[in-house]
Amino acid sequence: MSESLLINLSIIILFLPLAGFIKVVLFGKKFPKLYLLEVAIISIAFALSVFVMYSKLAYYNTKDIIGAFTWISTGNAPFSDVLNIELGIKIDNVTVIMLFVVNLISMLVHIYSIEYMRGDKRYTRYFSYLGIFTFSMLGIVLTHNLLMMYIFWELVGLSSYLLIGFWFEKKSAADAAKKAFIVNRIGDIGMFIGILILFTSYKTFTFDTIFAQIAAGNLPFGSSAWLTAAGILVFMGAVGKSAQFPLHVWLPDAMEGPTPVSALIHAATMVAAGVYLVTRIFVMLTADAMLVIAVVGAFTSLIAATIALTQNDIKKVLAYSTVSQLGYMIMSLGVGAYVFAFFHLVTHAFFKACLFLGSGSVIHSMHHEQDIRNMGGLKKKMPVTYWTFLISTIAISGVPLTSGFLSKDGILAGTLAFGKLTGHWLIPIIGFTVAALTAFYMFRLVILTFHGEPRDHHKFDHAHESPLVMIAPLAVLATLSIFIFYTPNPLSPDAGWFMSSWVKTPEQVTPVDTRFDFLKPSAENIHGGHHGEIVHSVLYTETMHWAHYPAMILSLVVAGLGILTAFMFYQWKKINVDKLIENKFTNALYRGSLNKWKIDEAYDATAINGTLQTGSGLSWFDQKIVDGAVNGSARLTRIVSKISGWFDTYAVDGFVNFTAFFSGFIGLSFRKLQTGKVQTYIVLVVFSVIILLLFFKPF
Amino acid sequence: MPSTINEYFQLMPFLIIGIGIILSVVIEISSKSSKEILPWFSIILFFATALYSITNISEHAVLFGGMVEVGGKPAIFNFIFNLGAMLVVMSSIGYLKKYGTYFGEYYILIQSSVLGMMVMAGSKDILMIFLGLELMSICFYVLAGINRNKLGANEAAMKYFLLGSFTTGFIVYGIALIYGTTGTTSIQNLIDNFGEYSSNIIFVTGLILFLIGFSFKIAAVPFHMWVPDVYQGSATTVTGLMSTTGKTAAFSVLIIMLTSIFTLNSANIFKPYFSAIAVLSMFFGSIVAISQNNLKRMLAYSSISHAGYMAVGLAAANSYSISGIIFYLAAYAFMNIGAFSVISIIEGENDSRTDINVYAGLNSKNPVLAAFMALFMFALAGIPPMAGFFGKYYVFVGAIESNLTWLAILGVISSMISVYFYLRVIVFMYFKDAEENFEIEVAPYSLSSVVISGVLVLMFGLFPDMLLRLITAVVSL
Amino acid sequence: MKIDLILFFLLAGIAVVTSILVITRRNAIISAVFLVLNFFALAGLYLLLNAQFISVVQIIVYAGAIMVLFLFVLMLLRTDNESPILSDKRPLKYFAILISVFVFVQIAYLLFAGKPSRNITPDEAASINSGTIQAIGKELYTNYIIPFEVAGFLLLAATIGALVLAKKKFE
Amino acid sequence: MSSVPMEYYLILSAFMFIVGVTGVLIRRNAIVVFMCIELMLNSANLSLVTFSSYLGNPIGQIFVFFVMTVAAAEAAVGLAIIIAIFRNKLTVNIDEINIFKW
Repeated sequence: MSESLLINLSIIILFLPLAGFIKVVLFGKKFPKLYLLEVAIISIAFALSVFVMYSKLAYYNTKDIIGAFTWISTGNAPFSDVLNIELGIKIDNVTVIMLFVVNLISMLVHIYSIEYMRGDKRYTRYFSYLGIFTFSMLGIVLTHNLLMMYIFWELVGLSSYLLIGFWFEKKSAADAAKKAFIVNRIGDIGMFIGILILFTSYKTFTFDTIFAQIAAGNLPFGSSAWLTAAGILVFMGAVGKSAQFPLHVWLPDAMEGPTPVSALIHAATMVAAGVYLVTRIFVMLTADAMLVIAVVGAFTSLIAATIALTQNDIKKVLAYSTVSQLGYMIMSLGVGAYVFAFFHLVTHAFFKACLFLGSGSVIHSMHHEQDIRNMGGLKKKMPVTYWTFLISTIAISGVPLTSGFLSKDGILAGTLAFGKLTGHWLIPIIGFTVAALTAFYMFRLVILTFHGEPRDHHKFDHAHESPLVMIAPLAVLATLSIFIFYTPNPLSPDAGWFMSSWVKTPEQVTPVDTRFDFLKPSAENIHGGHHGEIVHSVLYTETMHWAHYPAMILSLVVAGLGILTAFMFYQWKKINVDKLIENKFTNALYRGSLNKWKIDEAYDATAINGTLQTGSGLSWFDQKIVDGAVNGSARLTRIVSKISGWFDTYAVDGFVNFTAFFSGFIGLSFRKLQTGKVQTYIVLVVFSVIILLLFFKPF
Repeated sequence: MPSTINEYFQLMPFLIIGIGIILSVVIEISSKSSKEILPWFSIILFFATALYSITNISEHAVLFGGMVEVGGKPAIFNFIFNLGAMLVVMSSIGYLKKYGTYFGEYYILIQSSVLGMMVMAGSKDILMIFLGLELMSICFYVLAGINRNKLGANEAAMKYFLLGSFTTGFIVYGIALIYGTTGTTSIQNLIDNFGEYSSNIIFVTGLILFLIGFSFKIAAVPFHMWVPDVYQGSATTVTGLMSTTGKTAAFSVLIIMLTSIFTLNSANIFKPYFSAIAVLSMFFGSIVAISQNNLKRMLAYSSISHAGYMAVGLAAANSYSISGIIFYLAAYAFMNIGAFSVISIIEGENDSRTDINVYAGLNSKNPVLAAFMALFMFALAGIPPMAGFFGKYYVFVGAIESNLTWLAILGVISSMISVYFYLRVIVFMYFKDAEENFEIEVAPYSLSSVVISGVLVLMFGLFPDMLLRLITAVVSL
Repeated sequence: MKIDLILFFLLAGIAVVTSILVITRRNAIISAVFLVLNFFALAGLYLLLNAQFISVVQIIVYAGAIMVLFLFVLMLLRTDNESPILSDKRPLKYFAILISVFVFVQIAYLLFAGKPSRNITPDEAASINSGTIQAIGKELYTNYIIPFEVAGFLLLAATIGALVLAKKKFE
Repeated sequence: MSSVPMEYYLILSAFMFIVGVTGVLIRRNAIVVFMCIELMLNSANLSLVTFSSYLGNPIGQIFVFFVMTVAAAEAAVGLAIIIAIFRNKLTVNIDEINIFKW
């Protein structure tokens, strides 16, 4: 069991799905049964990842294994620094656990899809897309540097584009894919700039080297503000991928993809990539950056939870619930509860995958009906789906004896401690509110779907339990939502192996004055304990202890309240929902929530419309201003009035319309000169000569 | 200084092409089947020269009394020119029949233009630059209009010719002013005494006029006007050659003339100039390309914006950004030639089928072509790990190194805009149903040109160090 | 006033007048003839500048060969007289003239401000020596042998190009 | 030669250059436009010869020699292009040659 074996195995795990992808792409048409090979390959990758995880945790528990080689070396380059770019993989405990989670869920989704996608005309291609997607995600998990992270990041974006738009004949699916890709690119700009800041300062992409440099007091451009900026900019990538406000809009739309894809993308992989990225850069986040992250996460979780309350599409509810839970994790990282964030990432991956696959099972048996208002009473028809769905719902609601309770409780305790230490009480308040909302809307979903009387008898009569290949993954995932896999004590994760020995908060590298000081080891426990083991101040540890029980009790209370309300509303019908929303105030809230607070519409009105107007503005210039400048001043006046009219119509709301105006301006100045006549071209050249000569002469 | 026979042997790349041209003329005159022989002959010539150049990169020497330079930077440029021309010739074999100009002179003109480029890249004297430029340009004028029965080709040739010779006037006038203040046309003298000269306004004006001429050749805004018209009107393979190797040659001259600046011996007085044309070209090219429906015209605007990214490197003007430009040029050459090869395969007779809606549903018609086109589009958009990404990356890092962070940021923004129209092609190929039915005849040579370009693009993207190591080793010679 | 100053002004006057006539005559053939005159005036100026070889080449190559080619093509195509030059696209043309004048002012200012003659001490003997056929020929076939070869390829390419464009039979 | 200041020649050259530029900008006949380009080249030649003569070295004159070579080559190709376009369109008016735009 040598380290190099682990490295090699990880590389094999990484490339196995890619090999499957290539085979299917090349030979898929000739051998339609090849998808079985893809399933087999991913199962092998899973088996290997179990082995790697076991060996790592058992034999190298405290050691990070790094395998790297120099990819680009500018050797004897004549500029000041020698540049070496390394590629490589880093295997620490977080990596192997993620490896396990990603491979497990990917494998289950593969198996599940065999039945779910049967009969699709691009059946084998679907499996090849799953393969390339898994490959990209494993790349993100394994990389030890920002460059590979960025490359695989883009690959994930690309392959998610293919998967979300898999049914591209549907316009909505193609649009959703495009939206996901473009929205993600917006986040990636920030990430790219952040990486560039770090790279120009440290001449390397490798995480550990960067962190070591920061720890040595070497800040980017000598200022902690730049470090904050770099942290926030890289975090922007996570905002895109993990669907945080304001870039969360792509995720609900992405439900247009096949349901197993939603399970894969939105439970364990793509969206988790953002959280994973933040855990990777966690140690270099300054206090300001962390506060930004916490606020973004909290706000996202709140806004998504409120939207989820009223959605009627089964997948939309789950989508907003995902956004909300991701906000939770991000918030948790922001308040410094690193371990619980990662813990929640793992537990959430299992129960959310189970929920998505369960909803897929329902949709499948209901012949692609997704509206929960047309469901009901499915409990009898689909017992396995129901029970697994229920267990996962209990888990996500944070009821004791489930994994969700453990991780959620930890996060809430973290926010409570954060509130006490910094005075930002709003964050724990949001945390508990969201916990209550989550319990409510998840039980609303369960009750409307499975309980009560069937509301669409025609579809209900055809409903049936799904075949074994679909319910077996559900059972596995539901089982993994039980506390016993994580800790022997169902009320406290602290005693469990996950918390006590597998994942530990890494030690911060940022300078003391840029950090929440309670997260740094204070003087007394550096002397008392072993340096490197204890990473928090005594104050923080004590506060966490203080927060533990209040958080647990409070979370139990709010979860109970949420569940109770859900039952009151939908099961026992004690409160009439329709009556409730007739009230003017509640109706406004209801409409707002149902319409997702009009965020999409706002983007449509600004960003998308602006871009469209750019295009039409340009074509307008084509048609109207061909000989504009040459035909005298009357024409010019008209143009000016048209421009000002155009300006009034389109260029008033916000930044993106400014871009439209700007490109329109360029169109006015240059594009009209592209008249096809040589002499106008030459006039421009000579005019430029004048400008240049004026500029360069010391007159 | 008498030249020895040894010096002639060191001129091997020039000799191969030069003797090749003469032999080609002989073949063309004497053989009836010259149009079958000449493409293969050209491919062999170009391949031999490319191979010779890249293997003799370390044999750096200045020959004939400071007239020609071999090895070093010129060797890398020769590699790009010859390999690019080889790929263009490969894709021409099938294309010319469709285009109606199936004759041997075409290949002789391509050889001559490559000789011109090599002279430009290897010149150590302004006179050589001038002659190389004219040799290249005259061949391009003819190649643009080689099918004289097509009005579009006529127009492209005439516009290119009038604007090209107009800027030649500027270049000569600029050279006259440079000569008047320095008393010589030697570039080495220029490099050594640049700081002293750059306080002389007549010298600066001369250099400005000279730079304007070459800004025209690299297709930078505001000297870009000829580009869309000429690229659209010329034969597709010729456009592939002009837009890649022609641009590379013009950049090689700019790099030679400004050597003194980027080796940091003298202040970068042209930083504002190059920053301005960089910003203008990047944004103008990207924005106008969005509204284009003809693929050749779209790639013309894309070529303008790429000139802008490369000009960022000239504005930065340190060794890092210059190696970045050279890398970028190599990457750009192969991805653009690849894209134009695909276009030349799809294109029908009489210049038909160059609009973007022809590409709808290409994936179902010919998945291999669609996959390669997607690869080239991703590479042009600068999405990692394709070669285009590293080109931009090195240039931008060079800009940051020279405290031009704002320029790098604008570059990143502009490349984000440009993703839109490259992605549009991919969307058409993969997510739209075919509008018209037509048979795609894929000539095997054209396809091999596409495949080789694709492999090179991927290789430069995955292992940029291979090429970059060569470039950084010679960039300050 | 010395004789060469008088000669200069005479030839310069011819050059200025003929160059303006080239761009203002509506008949292209008349323009071409004035251009030939202009080239003759330039040849005279070259002689004044002790550039005997270039002066002769100017007459033989430029005025004799290139301009004859122009006239030949003009007569072959028999294009109509242009309508008065400023009759259409007037704003553009006024603008063009304006910016041309502006560029001229700039260059003239530059020449006066930069005073290139400041750094140059004329040497009559060296000047006479450097303009002879002997001096230029020697340079051309020793130091400038490579450019000379390149020029050969240039002419070859131009010949082939002109043949392709004007003569080649298309199937 | 020495009694004529060098700047006189240079101003004359600049003037002819600008006249050439103006001609290129305002004339419609492609052949005349091309003739104006020749005028520009000639004025640049005048500058080169002036500098060469006053500096007393032959480089400028050698340059002029090559510029003439290039001009001849350009004339051959350019006139061939113009003839080709005339055959198809029966005009050499450059304003009418604009099928490609925007």
